[in-house]
Amino acid sequence: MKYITTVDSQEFAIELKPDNQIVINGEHYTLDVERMAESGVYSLLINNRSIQALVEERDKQYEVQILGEMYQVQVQDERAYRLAQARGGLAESAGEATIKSPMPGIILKVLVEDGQKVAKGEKVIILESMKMENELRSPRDGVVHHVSVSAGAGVEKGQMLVTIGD
Amino acid sequence: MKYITTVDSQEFAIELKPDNQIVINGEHYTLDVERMAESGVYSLLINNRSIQALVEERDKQYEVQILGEMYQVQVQDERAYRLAQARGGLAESAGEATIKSPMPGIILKVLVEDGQKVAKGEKVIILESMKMENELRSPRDGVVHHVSVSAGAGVEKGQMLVTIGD
Amino acid sequence: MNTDSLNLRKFDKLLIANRGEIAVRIIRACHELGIKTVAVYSDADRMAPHVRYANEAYHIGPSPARDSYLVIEKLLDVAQRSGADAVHPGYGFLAERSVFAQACLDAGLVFVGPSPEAIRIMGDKQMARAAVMAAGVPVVPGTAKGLTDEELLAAAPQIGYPLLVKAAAGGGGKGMRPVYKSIDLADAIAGARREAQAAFGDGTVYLEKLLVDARHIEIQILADSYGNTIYLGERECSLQRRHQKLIEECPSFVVNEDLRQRMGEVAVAAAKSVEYVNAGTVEFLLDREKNFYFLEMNTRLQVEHPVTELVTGVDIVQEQLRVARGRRLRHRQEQIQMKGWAIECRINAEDPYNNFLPSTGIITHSTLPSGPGVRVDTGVYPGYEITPYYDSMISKLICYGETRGEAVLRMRRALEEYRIMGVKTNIPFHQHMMDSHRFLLGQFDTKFVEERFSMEDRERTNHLEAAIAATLMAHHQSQEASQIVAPGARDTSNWKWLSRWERLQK
Amino acid sequence: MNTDSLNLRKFDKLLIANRGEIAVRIIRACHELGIKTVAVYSDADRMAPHVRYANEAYHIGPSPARDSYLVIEKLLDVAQRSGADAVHPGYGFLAERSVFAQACLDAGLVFVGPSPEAIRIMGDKQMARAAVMAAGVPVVPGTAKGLTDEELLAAAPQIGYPLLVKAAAGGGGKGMRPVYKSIDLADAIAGARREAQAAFGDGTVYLEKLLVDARHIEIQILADSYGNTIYLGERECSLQRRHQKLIEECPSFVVNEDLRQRMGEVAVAAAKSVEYVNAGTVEFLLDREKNFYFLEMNTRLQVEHPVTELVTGVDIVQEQLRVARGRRLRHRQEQIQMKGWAIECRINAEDPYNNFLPSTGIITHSTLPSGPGVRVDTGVYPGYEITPYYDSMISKLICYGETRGEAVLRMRRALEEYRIMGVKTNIPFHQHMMDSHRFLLGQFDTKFVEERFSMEDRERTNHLEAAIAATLMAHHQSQEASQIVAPGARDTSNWKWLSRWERLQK
Repeated sequence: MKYITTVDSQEFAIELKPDNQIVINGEHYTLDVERMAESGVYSLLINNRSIQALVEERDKQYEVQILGEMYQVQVQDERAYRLAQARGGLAESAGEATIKSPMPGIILKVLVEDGQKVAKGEKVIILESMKMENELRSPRDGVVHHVSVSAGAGVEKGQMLVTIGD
Repeated sequence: MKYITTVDSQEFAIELKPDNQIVINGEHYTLDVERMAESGVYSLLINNRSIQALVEERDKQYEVQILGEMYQVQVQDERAYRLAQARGGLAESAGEATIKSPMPGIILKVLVEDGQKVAKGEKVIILESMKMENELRSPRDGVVHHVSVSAGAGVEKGQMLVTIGD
Repeated sequence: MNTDSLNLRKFDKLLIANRGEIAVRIIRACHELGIKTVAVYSDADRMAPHVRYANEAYHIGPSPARDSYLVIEKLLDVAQRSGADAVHPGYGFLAERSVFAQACLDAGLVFVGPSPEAIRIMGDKQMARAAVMAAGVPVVPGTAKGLTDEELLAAAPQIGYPLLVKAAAGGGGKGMRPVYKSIDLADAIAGARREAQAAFGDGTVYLEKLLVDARHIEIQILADSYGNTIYLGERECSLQRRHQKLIEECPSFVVNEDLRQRMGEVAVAAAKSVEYVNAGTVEFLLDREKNFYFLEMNTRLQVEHPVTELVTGVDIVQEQLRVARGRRLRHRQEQIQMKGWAIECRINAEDPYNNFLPSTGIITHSTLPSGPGVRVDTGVYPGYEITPYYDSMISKLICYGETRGEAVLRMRRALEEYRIMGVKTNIPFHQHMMDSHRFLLGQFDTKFVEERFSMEDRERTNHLEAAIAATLMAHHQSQEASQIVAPGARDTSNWKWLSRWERLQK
Repeated sequence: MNTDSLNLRKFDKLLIANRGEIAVRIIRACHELGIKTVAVYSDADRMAPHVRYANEAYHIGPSPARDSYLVIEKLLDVAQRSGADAVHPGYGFLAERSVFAQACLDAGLVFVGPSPEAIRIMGDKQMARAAVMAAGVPVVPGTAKGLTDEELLAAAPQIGYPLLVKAAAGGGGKGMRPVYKSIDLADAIAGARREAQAAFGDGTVYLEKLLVDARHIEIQILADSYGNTIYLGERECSLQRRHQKLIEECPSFVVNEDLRQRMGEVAVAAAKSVEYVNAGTVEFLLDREKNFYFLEMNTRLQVEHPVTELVTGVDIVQEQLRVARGRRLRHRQEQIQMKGWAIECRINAEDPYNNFLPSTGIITHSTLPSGPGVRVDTGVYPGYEITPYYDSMISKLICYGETRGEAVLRMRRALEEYRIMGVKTNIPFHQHMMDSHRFLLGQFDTKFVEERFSMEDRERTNHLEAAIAATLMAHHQSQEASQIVAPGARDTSNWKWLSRWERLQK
């Protein structure tokens, strides 16, 4: 079985073969894998190199923790990948990006307005929560399509705050 | 619902009542209980006294661990208890007691023979396992009905070794 | 000011007016001393470890702290119902509210902390300044409070620039403005007054010299009710972000024995200026020339007390309890020896790669590091939900070594072992700091994290391995889904399923 | 005997020829020192922590140790395939087999331990006795080995009764007979010869004075390859059952500074008699009059090394690795300071209420104690199966305090916090010991556990609470079973189900 797996912006073509063989971007490895019952702990021996990984599925992605670092991973089988490519790629959606509230809190400041141009990383909203002021930033370059909240509003986790498009 | 619950040789009549009330051997308590998902950890607040217990079911008994100590508990609902009483009681079975091997190992010595009288706590078998010599003792007073193994034999966990009856 | 004599007597049952790791810490000390413990909990905390570890536990209301942990009457009511005869406030919440200490005393309870009067004086920046100045403690040059705008503008040249405009009632950076040129001062005063008025209902501000490249060094003190006050060395707490400490050490890289003694003696003088009893911390700013200035005194147990415990061998919480029971300190100053080095990393639920945004959610997995030289103080567990009600600290990871180098290397090892899933944590931040050249050389000040440290130059190296692990899980899921159609072929072992994938592929 | 010079050089990758907690301990030290680690595993250990924590891992065969961990060729093969340039043997298995040390040297590997010659001498009781006697070390009065029955009978009166007949090749109490009267001696010699012949293929025996009320006190030593040898104080290991140590302390209740120094210097002399390099332990018997006698030298890391680490602050495993890399010891004797008190309880899978019968099974739940002064060294995890292949030790729980009393109270607290399900453990034994008057007063010797300590007088106090917890679980199960009939009514929350029982009852 072949998979196209994306970690950060790196793509890996991974093929699982018989007899503990795995081919990654054309390179062959011998892989021994065990999983601990119910805890999500994987022990990989990749050509005898030992890697312990915690894996959980969340929002159709996989969160993988290795040596303290968390990796966000997308896995597609070959067919799904080709279909997605034909539709214009996986990550580069032509649609709008949405900034949602990562936690319940109170909007302290809204720093943008409808129609305003924003750069990736630019501050958009200041949210007070957990006794802290938290800066929410634009995930992409673009234009503010819609601001759904105003300063002083209480918001729930996951509530849509601002949409940014082309 | 009423239960008769036995811990070691102590019997408790336990009745679960509405509104967090519980009656134990006629005494009323207020009980708040929570369980942790999947780990078997119970937090009891018995008249605000906090007790943490781990509970697992094993061989139709419950093993309960509290503050380092393990308790073996039998729970019967009232009806099952009356039926068992009518049949001659729960623990005091009239049948044979069986000494099984608690682990794989090798029989070093058999210290009894068929027909021999034994006292509760008397050594019956010496089993070598885990680099140790382990003494298996009679769980009751009685007479050896059958010795199923001899010195030098390898045995599996749970294998029947000796039966003791009246 | 002799409320102390009322405040000291043997007690056998202690109410802990707190939650989280510090409540657990206090319960452990109590159980080691044979003192019964009473926990309180809000709706969110029914299954919290402090509830499960205490001898008794009482519900005190909804999750927001203002409706539970901050309601003095509820706490006193629980003390009365449970028969507790003493109260430990922990840190945060009511720990530095003199009204709470007073209410405990009025209810006949021992308060494990200083007198209400000492809390009140040290809780007011201006009163605290006046008290310690009278005791000969150096303070950062600045003005009195309550001056008019005109008086402040007139006083500024004597202090010199850069300077800070600070709210008298302030905290957490609110109502604070740095000013680098005299021309900006009037605006800064006006802005700080507005902010202070909004945040604290009190627009009083004052001026203070802004120390450049300063370190935050604090002295742990212990005082009994017989006039004995000792210091337990210093803590280096310069690594902060938005005035939140992130990493603390004992001892400090820049404090030698002579400076330690001088700062220690000044800290003791500061404590004595308010007839301080119990554990406390005197915070100083230390400038490049090794001049130190009183910042404030925290009249309570400090989050970072464990680093001092590991290096001095003194159990500070047990000492607090002993002192509150009317005992004398177990140590004289000359018996306090510093040995080795300890570092504490605060593990928070926040994303270091995304501007340290707090991360809420349920902790699905937690494996603590262990082994030699590693201590973890935590109040969470698998199944615990990080809510917005309380702070985002998951635990304190403390590592000890014979030398600073050994402690750092051990901390790296422990950070690698620590496994938490369900929320993002700042573990990568700590790993990056432990790898940082400037941290290793001890070259940092209170501005280092915010101004000269970035996660962007961190190289993550296990993308390939992460890809493999996730792919195997995805593969397993799809195999399992297809096997539901033919359940007879299903693998019955929970353990071996993945090593079977190659057979499924044939 | 200058193989040492071959045996010392910088290495970067270490093979750990062991498993369990000690393999994890060594891996942690290596990672702290920047040394890459290679683990080996049998069938039973694929998921063991030492496999998951190491940088590389290699399968070496079936679960029985004789087919895996004891097969020298397999270990050397893994060293060669992995490019490891050093081997740490841990304790047990091949740690004290001079042929293994020699094989490592012959293969060009650094062996983290003493020379094969030192292992060989100290591994033979009679040769060891001769070597240390020549260095002026007091030994238990006794005969040479290889004497005839007649010679033994003739020598007995000089030694005096009671005495022990011991097998020259013995260990673990096999081939050992106490004799209290001369009339029993001939029989005892014959019996011991038979047993020794059967167990070790060697019927050689000798006589030794039997010390009454003796304590087992051992001295930790460290030696580098430049002739520097130091001692790190003593360990009290008298609490044993069937020659298995159960509880160890550092320091000992009965050793004062003068005795410590005398024993330490003798231990150093014993080590120097075989040009010892690396960490080692010299075991002594200490009688009531504070006379001490050499028992044996363990030429390896000891299970109970952590208590010494906590009290001296020295990381013994890191020192082993540094010394093996050809470095000098980091400490001179006068720099070693003992501070505080540490106690280790070995947590074993055995039933203290049923004659300490080993308990096999899968560990279904494990929560380690943590917080101040608590260290746990373990190699197990939830899902780990206690098999008959290896020993029954689950972990070592080590507690530190400023005083012995504080360490004991902390151990009680930690034992209460430790939660293991799936197998029975000896935690109640340790709890009972920590409560025991004689233990608290330090009044015990090597016979105390077997002869004067019983679990029968232990009172268990939580029957009522256990009954409630089990009843609630049973009730829930029956409710759940009945709800399967009406799944629409089923509770969807994993958390609140039990607090709902009262409604189900209405």
